[in-house]
This record gives sequence, structure tokens and C-alpha cells, in this order.
Amino acid sequence: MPWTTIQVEKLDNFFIMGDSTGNRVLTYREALHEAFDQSLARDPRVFIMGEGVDDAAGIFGTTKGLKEKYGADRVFDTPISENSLTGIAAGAAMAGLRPILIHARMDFMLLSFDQLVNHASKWCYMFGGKVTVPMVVRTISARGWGSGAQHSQCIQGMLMNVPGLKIVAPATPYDAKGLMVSAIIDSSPVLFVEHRWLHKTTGHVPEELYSIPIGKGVIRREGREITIVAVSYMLVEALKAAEKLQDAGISAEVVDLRSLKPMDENIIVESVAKTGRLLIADTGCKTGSAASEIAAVAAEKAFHLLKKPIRRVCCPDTPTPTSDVLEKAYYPTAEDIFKEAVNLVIE
Amino acid sequence: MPWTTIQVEKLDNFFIMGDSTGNRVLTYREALHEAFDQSLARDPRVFIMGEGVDDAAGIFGTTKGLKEKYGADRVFDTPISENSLTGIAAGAAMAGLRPILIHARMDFMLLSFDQLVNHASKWCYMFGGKVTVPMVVRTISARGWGSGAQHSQCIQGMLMNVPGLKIVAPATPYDAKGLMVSAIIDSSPVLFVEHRWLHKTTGHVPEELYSIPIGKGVIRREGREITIVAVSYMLVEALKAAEKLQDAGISAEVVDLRSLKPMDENIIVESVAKTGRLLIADTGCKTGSAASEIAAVAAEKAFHLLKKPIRRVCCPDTPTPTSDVLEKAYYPTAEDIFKEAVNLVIE
Amino acid sequence: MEKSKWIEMYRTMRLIRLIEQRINDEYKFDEIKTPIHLSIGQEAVAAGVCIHLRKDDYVFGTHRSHAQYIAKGGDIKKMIAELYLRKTGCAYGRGGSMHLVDPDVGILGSSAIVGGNIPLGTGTALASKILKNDRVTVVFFGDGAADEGTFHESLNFASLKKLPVVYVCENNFYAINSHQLSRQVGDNIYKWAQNYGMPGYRIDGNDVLEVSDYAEKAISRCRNGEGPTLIECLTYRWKGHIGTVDDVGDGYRPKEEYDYWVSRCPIKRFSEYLINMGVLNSELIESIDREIYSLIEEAFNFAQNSPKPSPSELLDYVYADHTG
Amino acid sequence: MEKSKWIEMYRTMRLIRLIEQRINDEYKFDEIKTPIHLSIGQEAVAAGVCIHLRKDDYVFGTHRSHAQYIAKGGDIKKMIAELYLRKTGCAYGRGGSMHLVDPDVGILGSSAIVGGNIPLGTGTALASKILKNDRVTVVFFGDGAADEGTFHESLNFASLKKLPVVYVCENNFYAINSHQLSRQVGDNIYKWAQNYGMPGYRIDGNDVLEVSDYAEKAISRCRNGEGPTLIECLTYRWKGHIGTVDDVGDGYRPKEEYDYWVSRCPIKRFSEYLINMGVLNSELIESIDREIYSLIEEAFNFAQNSPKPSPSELLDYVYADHTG
Ligand SMILES: Cc1ncc(C[n+]2csc(CCOP(=O)(O)OP(=O)(O)O)c2C)c(N)n1
Ligand SMILES: Cc1ncc(C[n+]2csc(CCOP(=O)(O)OP(=O)(O)O)c2C)c(N)n1
Ligand SMILES: [Mg+2]
Ligand SMILES: [Mg+2]
Repeated sequence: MPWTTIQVEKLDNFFIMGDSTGNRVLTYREALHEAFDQSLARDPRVFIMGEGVDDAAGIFGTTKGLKEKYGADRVFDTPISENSLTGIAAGAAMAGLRPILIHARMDFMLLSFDQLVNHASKWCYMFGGKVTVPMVVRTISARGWGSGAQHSQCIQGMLMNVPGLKIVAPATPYDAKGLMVSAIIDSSPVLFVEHRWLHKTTGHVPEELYSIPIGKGVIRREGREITIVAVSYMLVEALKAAEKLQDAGISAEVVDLRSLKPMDENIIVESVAKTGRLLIADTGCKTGSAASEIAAVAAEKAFHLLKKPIRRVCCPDTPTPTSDVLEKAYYPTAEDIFKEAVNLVIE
Repeated sequence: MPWTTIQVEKLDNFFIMGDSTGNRVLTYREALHEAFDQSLARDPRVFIMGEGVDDAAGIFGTTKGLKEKYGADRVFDTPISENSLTGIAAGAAMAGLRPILIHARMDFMLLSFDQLVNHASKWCYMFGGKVTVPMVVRTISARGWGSGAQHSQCIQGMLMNVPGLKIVAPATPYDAKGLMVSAIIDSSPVLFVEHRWLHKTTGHVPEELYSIPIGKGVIRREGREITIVAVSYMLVEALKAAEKLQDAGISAEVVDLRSLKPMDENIIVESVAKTGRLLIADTGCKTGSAASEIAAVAAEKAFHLLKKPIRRVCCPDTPTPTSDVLEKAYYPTAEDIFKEAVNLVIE
Repeated sequence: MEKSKWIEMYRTMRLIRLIEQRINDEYKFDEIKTPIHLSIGQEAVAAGVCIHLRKDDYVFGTHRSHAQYIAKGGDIKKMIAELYLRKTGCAYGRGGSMHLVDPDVGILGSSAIVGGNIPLGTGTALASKILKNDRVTVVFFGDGAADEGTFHESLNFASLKKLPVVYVCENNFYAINSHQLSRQVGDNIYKWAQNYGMPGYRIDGNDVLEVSDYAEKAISRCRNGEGPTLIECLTYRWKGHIGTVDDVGDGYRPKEEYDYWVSRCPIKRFSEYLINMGVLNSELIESIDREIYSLIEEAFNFAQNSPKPSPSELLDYVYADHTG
Repeated sequence: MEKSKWIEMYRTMRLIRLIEQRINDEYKFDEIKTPIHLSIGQEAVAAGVCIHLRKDDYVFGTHRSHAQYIAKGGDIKKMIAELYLRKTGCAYGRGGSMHLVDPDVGILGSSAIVGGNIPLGTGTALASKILKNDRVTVVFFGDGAADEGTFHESLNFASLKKLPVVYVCENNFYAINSHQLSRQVGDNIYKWAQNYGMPGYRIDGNDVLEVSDYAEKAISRCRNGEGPTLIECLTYRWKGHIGTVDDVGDGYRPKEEYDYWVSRCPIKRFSEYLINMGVLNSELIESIDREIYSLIEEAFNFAQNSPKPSPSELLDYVYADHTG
């Protein structure tokens, strides 16, 4: 089993913003490319499929050159048929392969809920573990520059309601590589949620193959007065906000869950035990968001630790407007986190 | 405009378990049939489409005889093509009609998320209200008797993350009729979530056409020590639990939201202001459920009123097992609500 | 085809028929607490196709997949136990009649979502191609599934990649109570193959020899790397869509239509043929039936006496418990 | 067709071309803050089809729908303002280039989901049938959309119900960088019509007269209640898939292919024809262009000087604000 040789990185070795041991710097995009490259090299069962994965653009550069290196049988373009593609990947996984299916926009994944939810996610349970579906669905959400209502959705909240599906949403290059590897070696379907604004983020990334446990969060910044749990790209905004809060004399702790399902409930509870306050920043629409679920968990499990109401900082419950002015009003930023945090701490 | 003559029922006239004025008793199923019948008669723009809507079974009797009465142009069977059917209904709605699209199982709706989420729900916003999509998607979820993982899902929680979509989930015959009428006359897409176990529920239902405001909940039972917010069929279990709690000396208030989106946040906050405790009972899987959203809202808006942690009583995060034994373990009942409520109240 | 295979097909059809009749008879006792969809009348399709499959080939069925499970060699005891939702069932009681599985013989699970299994079977065929083995996949589905986009998307993909998959449409003319002609323009399912650049045939699904002939060709095409085939088998179910009720007459299927198809019983036709050919006689018929009856008896005994799953298993298998 | 219509089609094509060239030129100033997909090279399709449509007929476009919007008579000022994401835009700045709308002329909104508009247009056609009016719907989509299940599901439904809808596939051979042949088995989009029991044609999409002929027939079939038609128009986009960059050579589209299609410029061909026929001359060409340029100038001025929406509008229009 090639995978037993993988070096599983311990969370303890992990520092802020992808600051792992070593000082090799990669972008998030490069980290993903490396995860694909090394996984394809390592395991003949791994293959990549999706619309445009083999073209010159190569999904924002993340799959560039892989077809040339591993052949058109293992890295290939597909028809624009998202639902069937998902089922095809699931079927290949049932037969023992480890497909990575890519949707360049999260919106397109909505076409595939039948195969993703009714089939891939339920199969292992339905058949008592006799047939497993070790597939990765990688999906990218975007923001800004007039992407509009059909090219910018962040629907990870919706997908948390799907039993049998694991969901990861790494925010740093280090996590992007490690969690992609984990997603590939996991024998359950894993949804890999990526935000395009993270692609240019840089951080320390070891060259060797490593994996990060799915379901383990990490403290990105220690603090005493308020816990900010950030999802995906909102980590960047949260860290900026925490900096600003410090200038304002407020000590914020920033928690990066990294995985949304299973979720690291302990890290939330422990942080709230310290701070007594909880703000959750998510990239999706507020109602039914990942933030809602996190809030519900906290209201159940950390209630007596909380001194103040929970706050969700999310997009409003509207489709994404195209207008730059409306986009600006639409997307929450460090400023919004800062303001809400100040309200919570100062009263 | 035929609809202006509709008598809009005041919530004040509404009593427990569909106990409206008058004493005409109908089942939930009959109430729906009447809503369809009267709506088809009243407004030539209304039509019903879906798999099997015109057959002898008539969607559990709810559409029986309507084709014969209103013609095959207005009540018709369709190919098994859920995604396109949804878009076709949406297109007809854009052209001024008022389609009712029926999915006999909620699971089948997963095939249609592209048209429901990417299109129908977003259209009004995307085009600044210039084109509206006054359609009803009626969907039924089931429970028990070995329905299994693909014929029993309750995914209303997932759908709450969709901006632009209204969601109602009536639990009484009175509400079923009134909210179906509201859904039909509403100019936004409305998801009508129905639970098969409610079909045989009976209650008082006026003969005339009336509508119930979408977004308004109702107190089904007054109480002082704990608030139980129940979604759809869980109302029945909640009312049973409240009865039992009373025998145990605990006074429970039961809130029926009736609409999930927009949600009647005030009724929750006001009830919690009285009781200080909140338990939420939902028919779906716990994570990402409607219960999660309700809990999040309460943790934001009723935090200082709460004396105890919030509790969600939902299905566990697994696909539905087929086995009767496992089903029994899977579905929460009055007993589970009772136990959790006792824990919350007694400590 | 050797004569021993004829007898094997005959036996498979009898096995399907008699098992389903027994299920039908037992259903009223309400111990099979799950929806069932019987294939009585349609036995020739599964029997004629699966005779050409190896143990390591894959099949994917639908809500109506007892016949394929049996024909592919699925474990009968585990199947009946699954219908009884016992811990000894092929899916440990968590699947039921619509969700049969037996990976040992290439049955990777059936789907109760119409059209849902077509991409899955296309996917196992993709795996065969990537792994460069010669395992063939057969996807069985109804005429109703041809309404769904997945049918088209999958056929396109399979042909584009020349995948070793045979699409077998069991056209019994109805999806629940809805006739094909009220859902599809014309009765031309097999014709889709043409545009997808694959062979497509409409054949008599009640003639097991015809089914077998076409299936053999299609399967060997797959093994030779020549790509997919679509076979539309015209057939008819004798029972109502679901459960054990009938749905003939009175707003449902026309009595004449039903009678016509019953008169074309695939088993009767084949047994008459085999008798004519001197391959079958009343003794053999009886001995086959005897063997089958005892097998069925054993399976039902096994199932009825098996334990049910325990509530403590509820949360198992949500995720696969290993990495690999 | 009367000669005045020829000139009208010519003018429409010029209008599309010149507007898009202007958009192309302005794009670098980064005031059009939204993805654009230009139809330069494909003008004949929209022009040849829409000439036969009434104001109250419906069209549905895609991410690449400037041409259809213009040809159907959509308000140009509001279109350019929409590209500039202004409050005066056809969607008040909330749609952008991919989401154009003008209900006054039957443009009910374009979708940027591939295949997404096909069911919608089938739905407006269903409405025409139920309302027993003779409004026709035309759905424009690319070759890429034929990969999606909605294409098949919708054609089946439309034919089954004999709906007044014309499906116009603008086959420009590519979906982003993916050639049709790497996504579809063969180049046979028009042939699907046959199985769906409707007329299907493959025509030269760069010959506006041919487009017009076939569209006229298809539209009058619709008006007469004879049901849908599928027309596949072979054409080619001159610009890259998105934005204003080129995508010719070097891992992208072959230079020779590009050159061939540019040599078959639909506008050049038609203008030469019209000049030969004595219907067009350099004076008329100039006066038409002058008129168009001033219209464009006016539209861009209008757009560039229009106010942007105010942040306070963010939450408007999530729901329709009335019952009916
Ligand atoms: C996506 C989906 N839509 C609807 C159903 C409900 N349904 C169950 S069986 C069936 C009919 C299927 O007909 P067909 O494919 O011809 O198979 P048959 O039952 O005739 O064997 C339908 C519509 C479903 N299971 N899945
Ligand atoms: C469902 C979906 N999948 C993928 C995409 C990404 N995408 C945008 S345009 C496009 C190509 C469309 O090609 P075609 O339909 O031929 O239209 P053209 O751009 O050539 O006009 C793709 C794949 C999308 N918008 N929607
Ligand atoms: Mg059938
Ligand atoms: Mg194209």
C-alpha cells in the first residue's frame, strides 16, 4: 500500500498561515498542483477528470501539465454533464479507483446533487460498508468582479446537511496540500471546497507528501476576549480583523476549522471557554450556512461558556449581485468582523 | 384579478391542530385536494404537472379527479426528468402562469437543484424584479416502512441556504390548505414541504378559499417552562410530548413555525422570553438542518433570554436505514422530545 | 451456445420466477417491511444477459433488481434476508429490496433513483478502461430511465471513451402507471444508440435466446475494447408496479395488453422450445424445480430465522472506516 | 423575403458587430467589471432568426447573448449600461453581460449555466400552449449545451407536448477550450431532432439567408401548432471564449481553422451578396454605419454617465413584492 508511507503531519507542528516546518514557500495554487502531481505519481488509482482540466489554462494552473506527464487516461477533459460525471467518478471509485472530479465553479455542482447526495454520499452506509466511494469532488467558489448570481455561490452550508459526505475547506497552502492528500486517501467521498481568492495566498509547504487529519481544526491566532471561527477565505479577513482588534486593545482568538464535516467541535468549545464570545465568519449566505451549524453546535455545547450572543458574519440572504457597488455591500470583510467583534466585546 | 377576492384568514382565528372557525373536518390530504381544486377553478393561470399527477392514484389522492375536471392541459403527467421539469415550470411562470410542480418524494428534487437554485430562485433578484417566477414546488417526504436512503429524505434544511426561495411546511389540514393557497398566489417560488405522515391528520378546514401569511408561526400550545419549536410532522410528536410533559408536571409551549423561510423569528424570541429554554424538533438530519438555523437565530437573538443550552432533536447524521429496527432507532419521537425536555427543565 | 447453457438460462428464469412468487406469497404476512418491485414476466432479460458475464464483471440494477441479482449469481440467502431486513442480509438490512449488493459477484449496489445507476455503471466501465482489465459492466434500467438526462449524458460519455459497458433497457412500457408514449416521443429508445455511435438494438425481451445472442455480441465487443452497446428489450411486468397488487383494468393497464403478454410468458416459450429440441423434459423440469424449491425454502428459513440488526449499529458505515 | 428585410438583417449584423467591437475596445479601461463573451463572427444566427420574431415572442440566451438581445430588439442603451453595471442597466446592474433582460421585447433573462436556459424556453412555450396564444419561443445555446441532460429532457418534453419552440444551437465547435469532438460522439447535434420526432437541420450559420429561411419555416411551424424544431447553425467565434483575449495557436485553436472562418465572415458575405443584388451600395453602407455609430456613441455615453446602483438596493428583489 503506497499510502502507508505517507508522512502524516502532526497538528502540533503547525503554525499560523501555513507556517509549517521548513521555509519552502508556495502559493495555494502551487500547493494544490503539487498535491495532484505527487498523488498521481504515487498511486496509479488516482486520476483527475473535469471540464477543462487538461487545457492550457489547467483550472487556474492547478492541473497544468499533468496530462502531459500522466497521460490522457489519467487527466482528462469531459463533456459538460456534471450530474453524470459525478456518478461516473463514483462508479470508478466503487471499482477501486480514486477519482478527483473538478468543478471550476461551485455553482455547477448544483447540477450534480442527485449523484452526489442520493448516490455517492449514501452508498457506503446503504450497503454496510461493502462498497465504498473514495472520490474527491473539488470545487472552487469565486468572488467579485461581476461573477454574478450563477458563478459565485458558496454552498458549503447546504452540503453540511448531507450525511456521508466529508467536507474540507482549507485556507492555507499547507492545508491545501495536506487536506487534498487526505481527501484522496480517504475512502469516503470528500468535498474539497476552495475559494479562488486563496489561490494567491502563500505559505510554507514541505516538499514531501503529507496529510492533515480531516476533522481537526487549528488555532491561527491566540486570544482572550473573543473567538472568531472562520471558514475558508474568511480566515484571511478574520486575521486582518484580529490585527485591527489588537490595535483597538481587543484580544481575538482565530479558529480555522479547516474541515466542516466532521467538525472539530472541541476546538470551538475550548476557545469559547477562554473567551466567552463567539463570532463566526463564513463565505456563504447566512441562513442555512456553515456558520449556522457552528452556531447551533456552540449553542448546544458551549452555552454556559458564552457571555454574549453568538454573531454570524456572512453574506446576506440574496443571490450575488453583479454590480461592483453591490458586491462591495454584499461581501463581508475584515471591517465587518471588526465591528461586530467590538460590539460583542465592548457591549 | 380573481385573487383579490380571497379571504385572508387572520392568524388570531387560528386554534390548535387546524382548529379553525367552523367544524368541517377534513384530512390534510383532502385539504390539499380542495386547495388545488378551488385554485384551478378560480385562476386559469394555475396548472399542475408532475410524474403521475393524473393517474388513478393521484399523488396519494391529493390530485385525484382533477385532470377529469380541468382537462389534460392543466393537470398532466410528465416524463421522469425532474431538472428540466423544474425549469419548464419556471419558464411557464415567467410567462405569467402559476405552475404547481409535484415531486412525490423529496429525494427526487435533488435532481432539480440546478433549475431550482441556479435559476428559479435567483431570477427575480438577478433581473431586478422585471421577471418573476410564481411557481410552487410541492414535495413530499416520507418516513418508515423501509423507504430507505433514497426515498425518505427531509432536505428542507439544505434548502434554507437558497436565497430567493420561500419554504413552507404546514402541519395541519387548515394550514395545508391555507399555505398552499398562499404559495400559489405568491409571486416568488415557494417550496411546499409536506410530510406523508401528516396526510391522515384531520382538522377543521373552512370550505371557502383562504390564505395564511407565509412567514407567520403560531403557538400550538401555551406553556411556561420550555419552548418546543417543531418543524412539519414533528409538531405531532411535539404535541404528544407536551402532553406527557404536563403529566410530569412540566409546562411546555409548542411553536409551529409553519414557514421556514422567511421565518417568524419573533414568535421564537417571544416564547423563549417566557420559558427560557428551547428545544427544536426537526424531521431532517441534524447537521445543517432547519433546526440548526433556528438554533443559530435563537443564539443570536434570544441569547440573554435563555437559561439553558439549546437542544436539537433531529435524525442522526446518517442516511436513512431501511431496517425497521434501525428506522425505529433513527427517527426521533415524542419520547425523545420528552426526555430532552425533562433534562433541560429538571437539570 | 452449448446446451448446458440453455438449461442454465432456463434454470435462472425459473429461479427468478419461483423466488418472486414466493416473495409475492409471503408479502401479505408483513414481515418484508420494505417496498418490493417484482420482475415476474421479465425474467428472460436478466437470464439472457448474465449468462455471458463473468463473476468479476459488474452489474447495476434499479429498484426492480431481484432478477439481475439472481442471474448474476448473487447470494440468494442474503437476498431474502435483505428483504426481511435481517442482519444476515446482503446489506445487513440497511438496503432492502431496492438496494441489493454482492460485491463478490460484481453487484456493487442497486439504486432506486430512476436513471441513477446509469452513470455509476459507466463509471465502473471507465475504471476497467483505466485499469486496462477486461471487466465488463452491464447497467439494467427501465424505459422510465430513458426520460432522464443521465441516460444521454452517460451514453455520450461511454461512447466517447469507448467504455466496456452494455446498457440494457428493460422496456416494460410503463413507469408506475405512466405509459411510455405519455413520456416519450415515439418508442425509439434503442435508436439513441445510433447518434451515440454505438450499436443499438430492439429485441424481444421475452425471448431468452434472442436476448442471449445480442448480449453475447455486446459483451464480447466490450471485452475487445470496441465500446458500448445499447439493447432495448421489450418485455412486460405481470404484477403491479410495486408490492403484490395487480394494476390491470379500470384506469390502469388494459386487460388485453396484459393477457397478450402473459401468453408470451418467457419461461413457457423457452421451455416449449427446449422440449422440442429434446433438451428438456418433464423429469428435468421437476428436478430443477425441486432443487429450486429447496433452495428457496432454505433461503426463506434462513431469512426468517435470522436476527434483525441491533439499534446499536445505527451509526455504523456512514463513512468508510479506512484510508487506502 | 422583401428586400427591406435584407437590409434590416444586414443592419442587425452590423449593429451586433460594431457594438461588440466597441465593447472589445472599451474593455481594457476596466470599467466593464464583469465577464463578457463576444459573438463577433456569429452575428448571422441571431440576425437571421430574430428577423422573424414578433415583439411578444420570447427568446432565451446564454452567457454569450449580446447578439440575441440586440437582434430581438432589446434596448441598446440599457444593455450597455448593464455591462457597465449601472442603475440604468436592463437589470439595474445586478445582472451584467451574462444576464441580459428586456421583457418588453420578450427577453426574459439569459442564463450563464450551460444548458440552463433550455428548460426555461421550453416552459414559456408550454405557457403559450396552455394560454392558447401563438407566441413563439426561441432558445439559443451553444454546442456545449448539447452535452447536458437538460437538452435532451427539454426536447423530449417539447415534442411530446408539441410546443411552439425553436431550439437554435450556435455550434462554434468549442466550449471554452474544449472542442466538440472531445465532448461529443460525432458532430451530430441536429440529428437528435429526428429521434425526438421534430425537424432538425444543420445549416451554415454564417449565411444569414440560410439561417433566415430555416428559422422562418420553424417559426411558422410553431405558430401553426405543429411543434418544435431544432436548427444547428455552424459558426465560429473570432475572439477567445471570454473577455477580449485571443485564443488562437499554441495549445488553443488552430490558426488555419481561425483563418478559414474569418474568411467566411457572415457580414462580408452578405454585404457582397446585397451589393451584387443591387440592394446595397457604399452610400447605404456608410449611412447605416453612421446611424449605428451614433447609436453606439449614445449608448456608451448614456452608460458611462449613468449612476451606479446604491448599496441600499442590495436587499431588494430577493422576492417578488406582490401576490397575483
Ligand atoms: C428520479 C426519480 N424520479 C421518480 C421516481 C419514482 N419512481 C420509482 S419507479 C418509477 C418508474 C420507473 O419506471 P421504469 O424506469 O420504466 O422501471 P420499471 O419500474 O418499469 O421497471 C418512478 C417514476 C424515482 N424513483 N426516481
Ligand atoms: C453547468 C455549467 N458547467 C460549466 C460551465 C462553465 N462554462 C461556461 S461557458 C462554457 C462553454 C460553453 O460552450 P458552448 O455551450 O458551446 O457555448 P459558447 O461559449 O461556445 O458560446 C462552460 C463550460 C457553466 N457555465 N455551466
Ligand atoms: Mg418500465
Ligand atoms: Mg460553443
